[in-house]
Amino acid sequence: MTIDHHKQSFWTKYVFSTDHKIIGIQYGITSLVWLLFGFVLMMIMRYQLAYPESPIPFVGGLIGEGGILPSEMYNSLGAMHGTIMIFLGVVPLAFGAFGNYFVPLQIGAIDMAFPKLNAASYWMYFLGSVIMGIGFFVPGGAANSGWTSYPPLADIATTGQTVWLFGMVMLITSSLLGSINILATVIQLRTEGMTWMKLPIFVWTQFITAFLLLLAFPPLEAAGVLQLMDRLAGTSFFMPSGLVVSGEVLTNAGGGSPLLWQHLFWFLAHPEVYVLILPAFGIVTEVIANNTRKPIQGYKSLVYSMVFLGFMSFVVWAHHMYLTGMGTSIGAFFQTTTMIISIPSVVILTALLLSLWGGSIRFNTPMLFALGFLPMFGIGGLTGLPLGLAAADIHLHDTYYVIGHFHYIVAPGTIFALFAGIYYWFPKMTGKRTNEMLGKLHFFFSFIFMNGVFMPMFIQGLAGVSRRLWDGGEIYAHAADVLYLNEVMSVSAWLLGLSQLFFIINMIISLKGEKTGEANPWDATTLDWTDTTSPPLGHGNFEKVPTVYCGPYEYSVPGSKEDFTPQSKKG
Amino acid sequence: MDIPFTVKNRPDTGLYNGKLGVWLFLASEVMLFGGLFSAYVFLRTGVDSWPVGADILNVPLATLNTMFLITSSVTMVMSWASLKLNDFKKFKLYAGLTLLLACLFLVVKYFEYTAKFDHHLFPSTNNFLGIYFTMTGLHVLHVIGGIFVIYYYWRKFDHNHRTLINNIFCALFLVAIFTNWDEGIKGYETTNGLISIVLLLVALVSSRKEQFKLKTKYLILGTFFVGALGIFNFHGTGYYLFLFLGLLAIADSFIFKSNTTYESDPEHFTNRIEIVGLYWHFVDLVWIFLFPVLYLL
Amino acid sequence: MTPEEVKHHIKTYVLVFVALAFLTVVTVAISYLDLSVRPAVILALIVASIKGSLVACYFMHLIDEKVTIYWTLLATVAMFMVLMFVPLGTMLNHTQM
Amino acid sequence: MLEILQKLGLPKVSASTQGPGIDHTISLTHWLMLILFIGWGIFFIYTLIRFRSSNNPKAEYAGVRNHYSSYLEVAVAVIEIGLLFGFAFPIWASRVNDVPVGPEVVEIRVVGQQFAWNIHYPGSDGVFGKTSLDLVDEAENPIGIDRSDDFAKDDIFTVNQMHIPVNTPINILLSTKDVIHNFKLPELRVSQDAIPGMEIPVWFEATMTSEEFLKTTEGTGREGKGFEIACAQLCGLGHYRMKGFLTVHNDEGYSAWLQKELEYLEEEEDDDWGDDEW
Ligand code: HEA
Ligand code: HEA
Ligand code: CUA
Ligand SMILES: [Cu+2]
Repeated sequence: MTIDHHKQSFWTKYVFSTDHKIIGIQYGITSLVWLLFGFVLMMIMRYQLAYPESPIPFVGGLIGEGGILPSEMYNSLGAMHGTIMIFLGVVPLAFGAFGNYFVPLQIGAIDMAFPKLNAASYWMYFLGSVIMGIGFFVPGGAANSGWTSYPPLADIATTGQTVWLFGMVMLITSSLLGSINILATVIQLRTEGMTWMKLPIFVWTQFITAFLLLLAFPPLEAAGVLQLMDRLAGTSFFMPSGLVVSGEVLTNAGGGSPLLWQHLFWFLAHPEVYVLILPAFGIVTEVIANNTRKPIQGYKSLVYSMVFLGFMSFVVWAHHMYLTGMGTSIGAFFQTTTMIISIPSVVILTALLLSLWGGSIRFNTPMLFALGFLPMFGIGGLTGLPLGLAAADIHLHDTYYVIGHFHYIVAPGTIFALFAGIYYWFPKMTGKRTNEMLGKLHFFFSFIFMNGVFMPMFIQGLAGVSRRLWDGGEIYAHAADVLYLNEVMSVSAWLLGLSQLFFIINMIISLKGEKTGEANPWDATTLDWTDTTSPPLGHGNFEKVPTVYCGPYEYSVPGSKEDFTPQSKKG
Repeated sequence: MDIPFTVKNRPDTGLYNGKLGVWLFLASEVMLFGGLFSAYVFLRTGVDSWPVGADILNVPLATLNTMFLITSSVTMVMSWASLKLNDFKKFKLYAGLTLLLACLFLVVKYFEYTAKFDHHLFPSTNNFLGIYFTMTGLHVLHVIGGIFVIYYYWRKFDHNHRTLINNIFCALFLVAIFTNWDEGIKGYETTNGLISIVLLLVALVSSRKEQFKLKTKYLILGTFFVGALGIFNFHGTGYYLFLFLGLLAIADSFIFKSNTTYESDPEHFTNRIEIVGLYWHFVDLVWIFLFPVLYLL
Repeated sequence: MTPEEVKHHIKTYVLVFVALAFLTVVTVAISYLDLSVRPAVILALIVASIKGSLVACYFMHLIDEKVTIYWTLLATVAMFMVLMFVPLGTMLNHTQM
Repeated sequence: MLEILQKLGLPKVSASTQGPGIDHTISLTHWLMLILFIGWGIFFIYTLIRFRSSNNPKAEYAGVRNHYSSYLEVAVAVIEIGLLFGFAFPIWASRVNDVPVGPEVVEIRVVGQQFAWNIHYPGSDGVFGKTSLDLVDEAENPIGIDRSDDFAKDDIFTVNQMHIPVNTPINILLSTKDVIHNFKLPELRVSQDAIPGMEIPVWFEATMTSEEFLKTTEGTGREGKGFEIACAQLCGLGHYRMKGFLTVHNDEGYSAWLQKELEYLEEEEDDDWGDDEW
């Protein structure tokens, strides 16, 4: 045994650890807490939407006068919900936690390429998230210009926006360190025999995600610095001259352009949405292959599609900006690229669907979440198509249709995939099993209520109801016929919240439970299951670093005794 | 168990981890400065008139600065080559030159900035100056980062040098204090200043003696804090210099532990210098574009 | 790398340094010619690109680097170009005031 | 499909010349989406049932070996190309490029601000008068019309109330005083961001008067409420209440309204004069 056994204090072992597994768990816990927090913000907002201007139960006292949510606070909760869910919740969970924990295990590496950088990345994220949280306590409340922070609104917003910008700069730096680490790890530390085409799809998705983060995030960092300059040093990068805000003529020098921010922001934020979905594809692929007991259909086409998707995601960003007055030729360019990028998604989804054919499908909790992911992502992705056609987007832009579109992808999509991942890898991380009954209840209730929250959004969106409306559209006549849906959605959201209790309770009792001692409870093939114990050993991961002989999804190989052939098995 | 390929190249990629890592980092840096260049182009094409950099900025000084950076780049690569030839003395010489040139760059930049401020030219004056200060400011941060890193590798391992550095710091402290002497002379500030000076002198003397080494660092730290009390008295630029040097002294004494990589693993050390060099050349490269774009066009 | 090779490298470094210094003078000189904006920009960028390539190729040894790094940089350069020029495209195409 | 979408919420009225084209694009796209979803969905459910482990204990290594899925993927691509070239591009080009000019075109300046729509008509001379930042006065003159300018004398200015004639090309010159807003007429399928520092033309032609529209709303939740101007871009704490009203007149109605406004303007001037005298 070559594993380090030297004594470590609690602090170096669990807090300032450089072990990728501990860091992964740190990422996981922090991001789950933020996810829950982001969700709570939204449950508060949904109360105002369902029952405008009535006092909010339970938390009303925190909110202030009469417990009614004021409109500026609605805006700030909305902006923070978006920011928290994306930058503090899903990305750190999907990329920071799962990526950190399982990429080295799946490629047979003993740790990440740069363990210290890894810890730095987590602490940077932690600090950034604390800064984001501080935003709630500054005068004027947290950032309230939407997660998109469009100037000039964001330039003239309250102090919370400055805090938001500092938080973002920290988070971006953290992501950069994390992505460098994942890239270097995958390129340099693959074990013997682990060629590119033998990598599990999960590793591929993390790899491409890391590339997206590496190249797309820095321009937002630049934009963030420019906006900070606008706010703190009085520059006017995003402000033309001659603005009159509440009767006061602004005295800034002018000459800037609000569209510059939008370009730099969406240059990140479109690739970012693929950052949200690619790891989900990866997890779902692992779970589906494992539970159909057969290889994934079209491994190569999956890989190529994902690489292509990653590449294309850099040239579609202006589909968020059709209505900024875009001309025809550049409009045509972005519409075309947007349609092109939908094709690899179709290919990926089709490959996953076809993988089910001929399988021997086990419906356990992770599989249910993975299966739930497919049609939900389907709905979300398909509703992206009308948005991608500028002509249709004229009516749908910035309505609840858009909100419905992306929530179908990120909530019953990505979040389900993340749940699938948590249930699937829980035995790996803890050596214990989760409760199937509670897991299934969690799935079915979440599935129903997710649809209850998001399906009506398409209806409201088609009616032309704008997003980010404090009164849920009550003031507008064109919303009158669909207003009743606000209550439906809100009640679903709260029930969705309650359904999460199954998850939380499940986690608590399972963590308290006995270790099962099984290393490979799902009969899986990848190295994370077959060459390590559960939970994996401390620093070092493997008793003996494995060598890889076959592809990642060799299930039910004809002529072999067992229905799975581990990657490290000769033969 | 050690992580593989931290020193040796992985056979199929031909790279060690650090080198790949730094190139990935530089890729992200390209995009960071890319965002700013993109902003520059976007803003400039969006308006009718745009000042010519040369009318506002000081081209001769910037040319001098360009020369400093280019030279520092070549000394940097020479320092790495010296290590490859196992000539440690030469390494020290070249890396030291690099540091010196980088510091000169900062000094020139400092005068450029203050000259602008004196003429009431601020980032808020117009977008040209805004982008000028943002881009060069970010570049300066990169230079400072580079100085720290190079210094980190340059100063370790040699005890005599270490003491020398401490002495230089002390001397700089004195300069910092004397530049503010006229302001700090009155009332209790004087005591403050005097305590600093006494402490510094002790530090200066003691740092020459090996056995006082440990005490030196506490003394320097103490000086810093006493001096920091004087922040309220010191105004103007000398104060910032003072603060900066104080920070450096702390960093020098505490953060940077004595490192013996070169003795134990010269190859590892050489690799690290290669990585630092790559970063440093990149900083130079950015300047090569910033210079014409901001000053000449 | 053998000592011979390193020595050879050092010669190149010195040459590159001379070229860089020379080109710096050239850029500054060009700027005093008072060309109109377009040729001035093009010339200045050409010179800067040459200088940049010299630094990248020789000081940073890109001239004989490994494929992994070439691929990384290729992707980066592609995205950099997109970032530089596509926003410009949308703006020139925007219905202006 | 259009009917289904209208049942679902899409406003039944599409009261401008571009409206039906946009609706058509939306409904065709939804056909594509529905077919894909149902097709894939049926396959999905069928597979799940047929290949459940209790029914099919031994998985098949080889999986699907035909290429139908590739053909389907190509088909999706082809349909998308069709949507692009057949609908999205031409509609977009017409919206952006075919800005109408000529004497019959009604030009209106719309200036967004937190949280109202300022509407500025050139008046009978058809030329917008000067505006100036110095004259901006939130209560009296939000966009700073310079009444001393000859062209400005007859300019009509309203807040949150827009009047237009039916079946006439309208060209809105859209700008904003402060932050980004979005000028949206949901029933006319018109929507455009107002970007600070830019004046963007938005053109359309209403095909239905407010009166006709009100008839269609009878018996629905919005009975008695006419066309609206919505703000569809977050613009601050009052974003939700930034609402204007649009009245589409027939020709006589429009002229009558114009006439009334001009008279009102003159009266007001008299008033002003009187005030000064007093
Ligand atoms: C993970 C997140 C994610 C993903 C993957 C996508 C994917 C896509 N998005 Fe989305 N999008 C967002 C997140 C995402 N988006 C967000 C957050 C916003 C709003 C931001 C804001 O303004 O705040 C947004 C907004 C947005 C807009 C701007 C709308 C507007 O503001 O007016 C547009 C326009 O083109 C668009 C298009 C698309 C397209 C064409 C895809 C395509 O890639 C989708 C391709 C997928 C498919 C075509 C599905 C294939 C399905 C099948 C084959 C059927 C399967 C069926 C069964 C299994 C039964 N999106
Ligand atoms: C990843 C991104 C993400 C996710 C997952 C979600 C999830 C949800 N979102 Fe959000 N949303 C956004 C990103 C996201 N959202 C963005 C970007 C915006 C736009 C903001 C803007 O306008 O600027 C937005 C806006 C937005 C709006 C529109 C507000 C408006 O325009 O006024 C609404 C309205 O209902 C909404 C609702 C919800 C709901 C009900 C969920 C639910 O699905 C939430 C479900 C959550 C969970 C299921 C989490 C469960 C976690 C746990 C149970 C953890 C347990 C913890 C431990 C064990 C420690 N969201
Ligand atoms: Cu104006 Cu929203
Ligand atoms: Cu997008």
